[in-house]
Amino acid sequence: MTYTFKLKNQVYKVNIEEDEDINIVEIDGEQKEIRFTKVDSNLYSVIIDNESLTIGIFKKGKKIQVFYKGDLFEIEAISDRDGSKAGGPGTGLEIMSPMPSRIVKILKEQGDKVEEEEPVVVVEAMKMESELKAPSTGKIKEIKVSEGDTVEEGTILVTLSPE
Amino acid sequence: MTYTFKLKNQVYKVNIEEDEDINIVEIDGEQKEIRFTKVDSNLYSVIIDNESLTIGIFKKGKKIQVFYKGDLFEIEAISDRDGSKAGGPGTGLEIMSPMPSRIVKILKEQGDKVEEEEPVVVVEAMKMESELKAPSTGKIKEIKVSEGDTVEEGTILVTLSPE
Amino acid sequence: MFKKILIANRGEIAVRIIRACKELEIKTVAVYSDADRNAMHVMLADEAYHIGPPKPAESYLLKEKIIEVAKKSGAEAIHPGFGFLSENDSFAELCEKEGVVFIGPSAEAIRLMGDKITARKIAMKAKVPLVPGSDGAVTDVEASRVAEEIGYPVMIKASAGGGGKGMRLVNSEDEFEAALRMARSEASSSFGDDSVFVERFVQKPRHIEIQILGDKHGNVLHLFERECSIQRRHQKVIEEAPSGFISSKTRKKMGDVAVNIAKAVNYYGAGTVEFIMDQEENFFFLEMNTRIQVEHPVTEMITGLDIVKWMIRIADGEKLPFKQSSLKIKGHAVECRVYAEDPTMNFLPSPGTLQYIKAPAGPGIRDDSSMYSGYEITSYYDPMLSKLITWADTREEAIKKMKSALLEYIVLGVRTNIGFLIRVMDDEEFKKAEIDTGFIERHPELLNPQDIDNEPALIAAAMIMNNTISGDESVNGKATGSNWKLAARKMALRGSNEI
Amino acid sequence: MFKKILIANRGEIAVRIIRACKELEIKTVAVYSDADRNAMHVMLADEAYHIGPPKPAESYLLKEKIIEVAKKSGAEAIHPGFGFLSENDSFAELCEKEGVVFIGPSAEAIRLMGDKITARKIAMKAKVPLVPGSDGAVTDVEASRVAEEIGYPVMIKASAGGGGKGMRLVNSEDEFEAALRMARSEASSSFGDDSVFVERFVQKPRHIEIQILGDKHGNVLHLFERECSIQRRHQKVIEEAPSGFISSKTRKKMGDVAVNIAKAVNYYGAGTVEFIMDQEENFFFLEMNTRIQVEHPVTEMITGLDIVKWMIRIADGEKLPFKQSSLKIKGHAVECRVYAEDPTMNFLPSPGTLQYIKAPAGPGIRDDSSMYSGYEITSYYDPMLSKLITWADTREEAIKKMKSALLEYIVLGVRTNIGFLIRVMDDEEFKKAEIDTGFIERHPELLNPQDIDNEPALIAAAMIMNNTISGDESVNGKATGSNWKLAARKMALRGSNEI
Repeated sequence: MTYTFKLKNQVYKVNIEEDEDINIVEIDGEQKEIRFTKVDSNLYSVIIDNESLTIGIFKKGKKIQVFYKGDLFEIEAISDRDGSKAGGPGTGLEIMSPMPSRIVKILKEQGDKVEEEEPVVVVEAMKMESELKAPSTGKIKEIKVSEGDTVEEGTILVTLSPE
Repeated sequence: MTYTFKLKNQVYKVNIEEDEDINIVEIDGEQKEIRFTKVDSNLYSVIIDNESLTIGIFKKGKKIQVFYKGDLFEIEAISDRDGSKAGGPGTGLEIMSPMPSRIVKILKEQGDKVEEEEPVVVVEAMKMESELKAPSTGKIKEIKVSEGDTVEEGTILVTLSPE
Repeated sequence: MFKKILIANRGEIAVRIIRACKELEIKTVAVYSDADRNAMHVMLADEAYHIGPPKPAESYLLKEKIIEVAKKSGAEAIHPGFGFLSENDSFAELCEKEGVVFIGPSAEAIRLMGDKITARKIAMKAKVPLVPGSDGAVTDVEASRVAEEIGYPVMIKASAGGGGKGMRLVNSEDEFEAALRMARSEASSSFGDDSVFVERFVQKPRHIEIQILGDKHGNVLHLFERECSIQRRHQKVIEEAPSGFISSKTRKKMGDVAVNIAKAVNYYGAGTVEFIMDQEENFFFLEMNTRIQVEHPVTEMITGLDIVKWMIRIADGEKLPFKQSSLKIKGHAVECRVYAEDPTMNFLPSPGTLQYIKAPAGPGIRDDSSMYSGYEITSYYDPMLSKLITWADTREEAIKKMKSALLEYIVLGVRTNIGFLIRVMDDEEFKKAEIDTGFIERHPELLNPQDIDNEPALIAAAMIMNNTISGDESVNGKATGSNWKLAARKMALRGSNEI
Repeated sequence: MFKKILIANRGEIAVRIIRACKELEIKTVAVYSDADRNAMHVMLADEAYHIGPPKPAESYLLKEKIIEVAKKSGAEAIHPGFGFLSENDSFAELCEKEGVVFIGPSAEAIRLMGDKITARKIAMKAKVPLVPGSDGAVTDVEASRVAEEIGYPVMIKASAGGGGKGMRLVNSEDEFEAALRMARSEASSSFGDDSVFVERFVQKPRHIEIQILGDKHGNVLHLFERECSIQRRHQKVIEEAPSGFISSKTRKKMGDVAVNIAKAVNYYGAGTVEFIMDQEENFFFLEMNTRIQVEHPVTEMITGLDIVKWMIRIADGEKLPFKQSSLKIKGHAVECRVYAEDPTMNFLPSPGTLQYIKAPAGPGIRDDSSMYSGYEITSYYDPMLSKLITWADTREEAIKKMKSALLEYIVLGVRTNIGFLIRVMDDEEFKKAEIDTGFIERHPELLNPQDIDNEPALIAAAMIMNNTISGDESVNGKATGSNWKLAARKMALRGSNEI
């Protein structure tokens, strides 16, 4: 079975075959033998050829998070249809709350022009204030929150329209 | 609700009432307020009046194991009927395997007289040999295993009849 | 010696203090908010009292309530840790009035050093070099004028501030107004006081500080320096002792000066005199922290002294039994603050439930933490997961040990800065101690590296898609974390358990 | 320096060695048996190779196979740890023949010291006092005669022995025959050699040993003594450095003598010369262990040296850069071996799955372990859960710290000796260092105390009966341990993964 993944805006194809007692993975044209065993709910000891790694794995819908050696990798599984059109949601024309936070100040109004990297919203979380900036140059299309609101991670605060 | 427990051959009565937000326990005629919260599957943070303890709790049938401050307590819950006759199974007239082990040598034969603390069986576990001794003076009633056998924890190896 | 001490704090520092007390055979009393019923400081203390809702202002900052618990429980002294009430002179005063020993300096010393402007005056009197800047709190107009005078870049700082809150670096005039507004706003929400001052920004500055220990008999010693130049958002991330940069001559000079400042306010207990240093080893007084500091462990590792235990002994009236000349530096120690935060998103905090956490261990490794598998990092408090400290004979070995230890650290359920810290340990400039407070900004590649080995991640993803392994058990509620949530929900349903 | 090392061991010592290699930037190769696929040494190593079924004779003792893996993986050296092949001279020889460096002394030194009778002769030549006894291995009849001659109590010891196996104390003639039979039987099954010898049993003996470090250039140093008098079943349970008993004069004498023995066999690497000592500080040579020892951490804590790293450097040909006179003792360290065993049942091993394990941490605490929640302690290998080590300025503080740390240790799923260890730390004789190898037998109340606070246990039991809390989730397969079992079962179904 071959899967297509997106990781940091790069697309990869990985083929995996379950053999009798091990898995064979083909990646970048190279074959690897995979042995694994479970350590805890989402934690596995994985031996790739003979390289040993301890890997944390989470699946949330089409998103897969993998942790090892101190880093978290976020991978999107894309079906072949998705693969052809690429991109998908998250067009870069919105400002999202990166974590649960409180809206301290909204610096722009609907219709205002903004430059890429220009601050648009000030949020507070864990006693720190942070400026959320415009991801690209454009116009403020809609402001979906008010000052003082408390928002969840991933809430879309402001949408932009391209110039 | 009042429960009767046996711990190290002593019998205790404990009354527990669930109040709105805390539990009230009466033990030795003294009332205590209990607050608890779960930390992991079998691990609880318990505050008794204001004394804080981290307690591991396991239930295996009528046996309850409780761990704190480095020690494991084994408690038997006895219903009132059990309570009156006391004792129950495990009359002290048998030699059990305390852990998974291999029978190295059986030192007695059926019908032999044995003194309390006299070695009856030699077992090996984790590369250590240990002598299992007669719990009381008596006669060997039945030998249920043979040399070389591998046995589980709790297997009855030898039964005795009282003198 | 005290028989019982109340710890007016939470998190790893509360755990650290409880451990010190246990080793001194002193009973410990914890206090906790609704959010902390499951916290490790509650589990480790001998007694625990609920004091209010999660917000600090309604629990950990309630002076009267905390003193009431101390009296009720029979605690003879209160250790405030850091943050919360640790530098609150009126709390220290209230303790004294109520007959409970405050484990820290006098209310007077806290007051004098707590106001940055007064502290500057004391330093000036003690002939300690100061960074040029405004002579105290300023109005918006004055601030702008002073900034012009001393020349950009300038720093705006909250008068009542600390820990980087209400602090802003301004590179040019056109950024000044916005920065001033945000600094005042943060200062106001963090400290209830929006006054700020302005001072010159030292180029490529190092942050070097001296640990002080004084007793109630007039003896003040220093335990050498710590270098804390690796910072993000003006907060220390990596600290070490000794500094890999300064000469022993500078070390002595800084130590003497720090002792002088401390003596000027009749200081006792543990304290830290912070300096900013340029690349020519010129140093300027920044402030004095009149409490135990997050990064105290590195000093403990190189001196063999237990600073928290000494704070307690000093509060009990004990004399320091050693002299400055008998203190020696042995080896080198590095501390990394492991945070639940996302380095790729400018270190944004990443709250959540720790599904799995496994700290490194072994020779020369110290993990000061209050975390466990199943614990929830809430957004109420600081998202620090652990202070990981390594000690070795040399700086080079301590850094290698730190890298190795970080590679062993497993944290699942939240984002962390572990990968970033590993890359710092591998950085050539860091290894050569060529660091300053702009280090992280200068090295964006450490936050979001491009040349990272992602093959295992893709293989793991393929295995999960193939249902060879299952990665979503947490969703089914089987994981520890979810069990915890269940318990928490049950707690909530049962209502809080106020004293 | 080596680029890659194979660790021919498992458990905490394999983890300890892997950590040392990582800090030296050496790649590590683990080997594992079927029972150890989940073991921490496999997870931490850079590479891992399967070598056979659980039984040591079919995996960890396979000399040729292990050397084959070393060559295949490109490892230039093998660290044998302790136990298994660590004191096997033919393995050391085979390594040399195959061009792989054996991290340890020469095969010759292992052979000379490995046979207790030869070792006694070497010691005699080096003018080291010896315990009176049989002049080598004896027949049953000779053994009985020698015992009569030197007088009861006597010790029967396996010639090829170590670690208490094949060792029996005999108090009187009528016990002798049974003890001899069991000693021979254990010796035979443990070492494949049933020869034994007999020697006088020293009354109230202390076990004191000297750590040796020698390089390949003829330099041999000692790193002072360890006292390991607290033993059960002739195995060390609690060790400390320095001894709380001996004078510095005796320390020097023992150190000199130990260095002499080591020099007599051109010793290099780490080794330990073990002595038995009576209560008047007279000491007699016991044996030399030609490998790293379980209790090496206490010596590391008081000297600041990393013995495992030095073993590797020495094997690589490095010269020891310090002199005897530059080595100093700093502070005091205590080690407790935390076992999965039942002190109330004469320390019977208690295998099982660790449902939850949480080690203590903080200043001065070192936990050398290879355990984690969900790991299964099998009956194939030693049931040690952890070596817990504390360091402090004084013996008194180190003991208090140990007690406090042990109280923090949570282990669910198996029985442990933690409660027992806590009570030893509280024992008045232990605190005064009035100890000998009969300490545990003399203190049955530490194994099964009567005055213990059982009220919380009864309260917990009532809560469980009342269904206020649930104590049987492990049965429902929700706990970590059970998840692990599931995985293990799946593994077993898939068959083993041989190389």
